[in-house]
Amino acid sequence: GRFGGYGGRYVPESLIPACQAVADAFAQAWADPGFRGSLARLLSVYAGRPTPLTPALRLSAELGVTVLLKREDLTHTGSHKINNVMGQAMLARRMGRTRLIAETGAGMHGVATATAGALLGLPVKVFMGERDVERQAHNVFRMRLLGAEVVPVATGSRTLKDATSAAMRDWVADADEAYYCVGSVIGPHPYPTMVREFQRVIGDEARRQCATELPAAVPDYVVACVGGGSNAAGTFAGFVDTDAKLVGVEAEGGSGAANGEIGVLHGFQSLFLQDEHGQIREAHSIAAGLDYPGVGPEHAYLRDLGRARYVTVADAEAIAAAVRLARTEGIPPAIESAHALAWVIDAAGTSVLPSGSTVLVTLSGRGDKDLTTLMTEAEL
Amino acid sequence: GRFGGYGGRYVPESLIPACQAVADAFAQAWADPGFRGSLARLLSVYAGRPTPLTPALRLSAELGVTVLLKREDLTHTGSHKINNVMGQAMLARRMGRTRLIAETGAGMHGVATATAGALLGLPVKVFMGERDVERQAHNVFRMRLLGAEVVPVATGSRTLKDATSAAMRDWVADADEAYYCVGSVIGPHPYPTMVREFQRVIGDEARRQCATELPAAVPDYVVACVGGGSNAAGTFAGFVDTDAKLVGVEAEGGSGAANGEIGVLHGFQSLFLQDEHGQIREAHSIAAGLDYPGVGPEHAYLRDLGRARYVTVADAEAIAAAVRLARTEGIPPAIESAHALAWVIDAAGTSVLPSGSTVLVTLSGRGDKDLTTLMTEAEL
Amino acid sequence: MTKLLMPYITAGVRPDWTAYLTAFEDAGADLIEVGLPFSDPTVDGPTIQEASDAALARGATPASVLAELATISAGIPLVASTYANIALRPGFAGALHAAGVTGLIVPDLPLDELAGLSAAGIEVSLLASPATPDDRLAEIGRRSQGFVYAVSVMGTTGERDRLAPSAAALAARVKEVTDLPVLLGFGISTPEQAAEAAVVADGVIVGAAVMRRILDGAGPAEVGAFVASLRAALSGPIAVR
Amino acid sequence: MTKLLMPYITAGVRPDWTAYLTAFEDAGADLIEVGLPFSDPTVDGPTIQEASDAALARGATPASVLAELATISAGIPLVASTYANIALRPGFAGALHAAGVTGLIVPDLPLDELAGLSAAGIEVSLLASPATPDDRLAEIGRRSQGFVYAVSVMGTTGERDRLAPSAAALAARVKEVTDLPVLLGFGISTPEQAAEAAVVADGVIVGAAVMRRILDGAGPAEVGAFVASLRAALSGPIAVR
Repeated sequence: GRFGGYGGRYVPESLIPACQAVADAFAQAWADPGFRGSLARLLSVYAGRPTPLTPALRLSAELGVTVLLKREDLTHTGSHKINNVMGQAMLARRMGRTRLIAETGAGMHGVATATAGALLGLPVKVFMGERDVERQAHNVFRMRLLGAEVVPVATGSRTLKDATSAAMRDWVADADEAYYCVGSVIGPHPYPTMVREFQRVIGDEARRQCATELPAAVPDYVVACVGGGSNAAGTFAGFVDTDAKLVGVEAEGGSGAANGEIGVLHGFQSLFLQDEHGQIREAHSIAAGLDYPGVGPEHAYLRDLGRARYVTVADAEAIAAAVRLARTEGIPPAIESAHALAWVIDAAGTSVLPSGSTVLVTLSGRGDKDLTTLMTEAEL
Repeated sequence: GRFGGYGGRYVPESLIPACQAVADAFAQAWADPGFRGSLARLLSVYAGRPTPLTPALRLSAELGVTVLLKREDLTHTGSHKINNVMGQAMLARRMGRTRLIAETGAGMHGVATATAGALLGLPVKVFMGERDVERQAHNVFRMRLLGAEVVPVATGSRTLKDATSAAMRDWVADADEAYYCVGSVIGPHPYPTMVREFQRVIGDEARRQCATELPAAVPDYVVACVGGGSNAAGTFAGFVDTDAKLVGVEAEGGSGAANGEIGVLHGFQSLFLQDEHGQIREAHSIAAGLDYPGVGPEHAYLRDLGRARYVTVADAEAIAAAVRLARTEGIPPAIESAHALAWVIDAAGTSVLPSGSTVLVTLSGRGDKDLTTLMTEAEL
Repeated sequence: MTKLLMPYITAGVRPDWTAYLTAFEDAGADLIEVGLPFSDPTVDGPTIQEASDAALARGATPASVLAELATISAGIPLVASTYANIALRPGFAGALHAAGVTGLIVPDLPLDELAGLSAAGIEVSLLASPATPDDRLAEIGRRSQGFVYAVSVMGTTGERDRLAPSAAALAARVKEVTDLPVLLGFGISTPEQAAEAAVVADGVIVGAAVMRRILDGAGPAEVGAFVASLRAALSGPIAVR
Repeated sequence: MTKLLMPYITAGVRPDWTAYLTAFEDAGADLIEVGLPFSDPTVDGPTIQEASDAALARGATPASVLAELATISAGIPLVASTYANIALRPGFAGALHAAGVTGLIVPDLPLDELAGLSAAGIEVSLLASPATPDDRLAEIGRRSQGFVYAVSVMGTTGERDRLAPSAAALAARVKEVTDLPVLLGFGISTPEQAAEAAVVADGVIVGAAVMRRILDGAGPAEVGAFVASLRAALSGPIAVR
């Protein structure tokens, strides 16, 4: 349950058995070819895997680096969240749990969980910060249409961290029946490991696709945005044993990995934005999915090891990158994913990302949910 | 250029050479393995093909028929329109045309054309009825984000048929430079044939997938919604040589195939809703993409031959079907596609669609664009 | 040979629309194009779209306007124009005959689809466009009846500031393939343009410029005066006889 | 043995918060739990969340409230409670000592993660829950200091209508594995519930019911009276000695 000094299981005693049950069930399921086969089939026939690797030809020509996009935006529900949720929902069913709990920021994990719940016939309760409910009305509608109950959380900063706290409170009150479907590589053990394993399909596919697409088989750079960090963890998992340079891109206002200090929240030890008294700071990002003050423990560990680098991007750069990808490649990315692109756009041609490099960028989701934000902020 | 008594090329003399140029270029391109290979690669690495065939397990159990969903909702841009647009945009580039014109109803074809234009660096002008601009604001935003110019059309019923007229007017004024990217199996020859050929990837894929998925290799029924009829034409193309019963489902208020009379509009002869004086009637459907008073000429021909059957579904049934699919399978379909499902739901277990049948339903698009409509109309 | 003038009117655009026909005749028109309104006038620009919508909104139907037409006795030929969806309906030619119409223009019924039209005894005039290739133009010349409608510009009907440069070239090309009069239409809005057109063609068709005035409220006398000014321009010193 | 009463207060919730400690002591409390406010109190229900937010909004910090605590001299043990993120910070134990605090509760620092805590000289009390399996409960009994905090119910802190049925069973199980006092907490809101709890446990912890009163504006005397009523219930005829 540890990644170097990070991770662990910092939960109330009441949840220890529930966490242990998840850990045991996951270990068993993940070793079971039957489970893995069923999951792989579901991801294929239902969720649209494998997702393409798209060469961004016009953008590449403009930047002088070869940009390959891993298209998680094309999965069912429109983001990589479905990979994890399908795995956990199947695990919940295998464990005999009767309902799903989830927290959500941008709403994508909530939509994915609502989707999995509908597919498997499990009722879903999604906790979402009030501010996110307001700015992601589209996804709130989607969850309700899918039959999920959306619970607005009015405490604290009314965003993802508060939704996560609320979800944990709901879980502790019904740990025997409810399965808590964590949306990122955060939370108590085994969640960070389990979610990475469910998301590594991104990196494993991309690795195979790069082998076909690139003369060098492996890209020089592998770039992904990092909120909690699940799409990055899944992407990095496919390349951690190569020479590819791994780059995690955080929102300037949600830069746990780049600017956080060690701490404990939501059941795990990692890097968190906090004040000098140990109070967790509110994150501030235009990207609801990056609006989290911490980062998954494995990212903290990869940072300490020097295996991955974590950088930040400002809101305005992300917006410009989203518009640019829409207009050069016809792909409006999620504002979260646009952060990863913005770093590539900014760094291309510098010593940090020299001309001629090959770069894999994970497009974690599609921009539909962010249209209003983009149209307003980009002044189109 | 004829399907029995339907089809043809009823355009102003000024457009005859432009139509002929498209016909010649298409014939040449379609016979060129290089073109077809490039298109197939683009559909794969960019647009997310092949799309899955998803068994709708819970819905099937409820209905007593085996429902398989062809998932065009998972393509890039979220509907089958991309298949056609990629083909036509590549053709336009091959022809040396410098800009794209399109008409759009629900906005999906407009978004797809805007996407292809961005990808290939061709400016795009999209004509859209004012009423559709209002009810599909989401897609208007998407087109603008992609850099396309959206031209609201204030004439006539301010819907798809008027947008189509406006697009034709724009084309005739600039036929040498502009390529008119028709969005359905309508328009003057070669469009109905060409669009069907670009869309037959749906049916061809589904045919292969059914062969794996179904003991009988071919489904008993093949069902698709019909506005102009491109997703149906593409789907049917894969099964027209089998014993599968083909069913096209129209909106009750846009039932050209089911209730139309022979006539000429937008360059082709087919079945159109019209009054006793020969004036074309306004279509009325909650589904902007089905809000067209005519039907592609090949559908008219298939109807006359008895090879396909055309039925209608009311708005309320379609809404109920959309909600039902969202809640049983976690898939909110486009309200257009929901018409096809609604017929299946209604007919299942009757002599029209006996229990135990296997049914392929093409999900032509995803429901995100219809969320507001669904939430309002379904009173969720 | 005198240059021909064919003003256009959308049938049914106003209750008194037939009064304009008399005024046109009195003003020296040689023929009159009578547009039968259609719900989806794809070849027409904004002015004639507006006129069509106005006529349809008044309840005009092809049958009703043809019946009205039958009540007047024009001293010059009447040429109906409408869209294929109307023209291809059974009984259409008979209705034209009954109304005293002798000619027909169907802008969305090109050569290729002409076989579908039953119009015995009606002269069907074909359109030629600047984009029409030579061989096709020759066939249009052979198969057109009454006159050839030379579309002066790529585009829809409607007023334009100047006569398109393509007009003269087209008129010359059409004249080479037919002995029928060649009338230029689309975008001829002023007496000056009419005169200019008459240099190269056998006459002009003026639609939107007439309809703009009618839609703006001009009565038969006022619009008749405009037609008379066109007539004068066609017969004036600029015109080459 | 007398039943133990440990009322709770969120440090810094009001400017005069330390006055409540004196009132609790005067009302017969045996220990006082002093909650150090944390930004994300995941184990707490709405009442203590509200109290934490109020304290933080007033600018309370762990250091500032501990400094205030150092200014009073309590005649009974003070037990700090806070979350792991605060408790694991360097120098935390020293700050507790300096404030005269002798005990510590960290609800999100279970047995498994206890090794990370440096709290020499501070008695760290562990929590046991109805879901805790026997072997783990035994270890909690061995490693807890001062007392064992038996969580009466699965859920967060907060007032409840009745004592959960799970409470008695848990108290009995905990008593089997330790000689330390077993205090029941979570959801004990009334003197009746306190008395009921005292039948099976060695004492009670009352948090939300106290804080609700303070948040509603009750002063030290009024809340002291409530604590006295709890004291009376614990010492009354229902209690089994």
